[in-house]
Amino acid sequence: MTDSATIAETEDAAGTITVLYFAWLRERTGTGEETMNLPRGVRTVGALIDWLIARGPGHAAAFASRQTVRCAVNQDFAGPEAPVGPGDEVAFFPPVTGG
Amino acid sequence: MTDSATIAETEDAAGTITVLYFAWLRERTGTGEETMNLPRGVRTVGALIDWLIARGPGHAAAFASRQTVRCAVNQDFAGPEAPVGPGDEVAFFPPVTGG
Amino acid sequence: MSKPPTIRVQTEDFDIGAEFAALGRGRTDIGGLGCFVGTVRDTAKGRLIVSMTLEHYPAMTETAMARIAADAMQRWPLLGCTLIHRVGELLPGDNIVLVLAASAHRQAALDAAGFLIDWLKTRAPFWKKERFIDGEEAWVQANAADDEAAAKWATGR
Amino acid sequence: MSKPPTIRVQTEDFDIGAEFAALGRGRTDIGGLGCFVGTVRDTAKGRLIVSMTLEHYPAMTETAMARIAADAMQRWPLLGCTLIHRVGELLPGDNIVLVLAASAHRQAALDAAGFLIDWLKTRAPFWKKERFIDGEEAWVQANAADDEAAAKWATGR
Repeated sequence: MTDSATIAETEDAAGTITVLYFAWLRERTGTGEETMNLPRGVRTVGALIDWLIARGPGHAAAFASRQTVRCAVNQDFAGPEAPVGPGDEVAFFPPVTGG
Repeated sequence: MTDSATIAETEDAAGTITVLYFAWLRERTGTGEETMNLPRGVRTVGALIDWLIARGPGHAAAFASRQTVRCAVNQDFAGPEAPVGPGDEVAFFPPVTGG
Repeated sequence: MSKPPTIRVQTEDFDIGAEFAALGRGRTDIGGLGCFVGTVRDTAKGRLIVSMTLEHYPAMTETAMARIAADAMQRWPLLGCTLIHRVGELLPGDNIVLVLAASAHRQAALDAAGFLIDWLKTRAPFWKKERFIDGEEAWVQANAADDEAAAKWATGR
Repeated sequence: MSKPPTIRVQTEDFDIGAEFAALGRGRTDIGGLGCFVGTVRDTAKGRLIVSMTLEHYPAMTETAMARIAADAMQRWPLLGCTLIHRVGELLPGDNIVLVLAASAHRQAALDAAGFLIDWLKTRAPFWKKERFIDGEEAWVQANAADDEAAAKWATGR
């Protein structure tokens, strides 16, 4: 009981994150936004991508070419080592092409 | 008679030139435009300036700082060696400052 | 003496003359305004385009644009600048983006305009999708030339 | 595909929005327009200016401007360009000059706009006279920075 109580606490403390997808990442995942509990053990953008790839073929296709995927955490560009924590908004998208 | 006839002929053949002044050259010479017989012996811009300086104190003041005077012959920028001939329009002005 | 930047993301067109007027209104300290306006071309890689759709990341866009503008104001002695980017569906010939920089000196105004468009192209979250005449659609790919253009400003930092 | 340049010398003001529209009208091959607008500043070397008078050499001006435009069209793949210069008496805040260059590519449009204004400043027969608040008047002196700015385009020739 002590073990499972600890796990439950950890999951609660982890809270939720919002993940956004733009351009062809939105098309491949089939969603523009999903809210999820911060997966256990995920503390960085890179770890989050690993976890998302395992969700299904759409997500796997979206992240198939990881070096062409860009990320922003809380609306700030972020690399794979950037921390991800409870309440964060994490966005994935291709290199920008405006202007 | 042969000599003076030759001189008269030369002067006729020389024809007239129009000399224009802009900006502070216009103000110093006191005129924007003068038409004159092409002075005998004057075949270049530099020689024309020498001749104009001798016309009076206004012209001398206009050309006092020769390296800051620019010239155009028939609306084309021209240096002191550029030829001047009958019918030419010769303009003198300071370095341009538009834009 | 410098105004806060004007930053807008909008679906409707912008009025170029009005933006120049707004930036210069009531001022006599401006010596020059540099401007770039980007428009939709009718071809990409030899294929005819019938429309272009611009997507963006709303929560991030204006922050990213404000940061680019602030960076320009810090690098050059600007008296003001304007960044307007359209989103949604656009047609060939339509305006996409306007950048405008005002300074006492022309070189600063022109350099800042070049900087603003180079950084907008590489640091603001917009994505273009082109629809071709055969009905096919494709996301525009970022190109190395844009990255190089942006990188030249980074070295001067 | 490129239009002949639009060249004008005029006493009245120009309409910036209308000039952009005129250059882009009916075209879908333009990707970007680079523009510079020069305006009258209220100070020169720390002294207050009440007005500026622009003199020019009418018979030569449009020819010189046409040559500068033709040179720009030859150096960059421009689809069109516009050069408008005002003459006569202007007040602080007034527009003096507009250059506008259209191209399929933004760098060409921006570089050409920079070239056009640098060469207008050093190769077109205009002269400025400033009237200061104390009633004194002085012809603006050409400055070395303008010559250097113009010279950078000569080396790339």
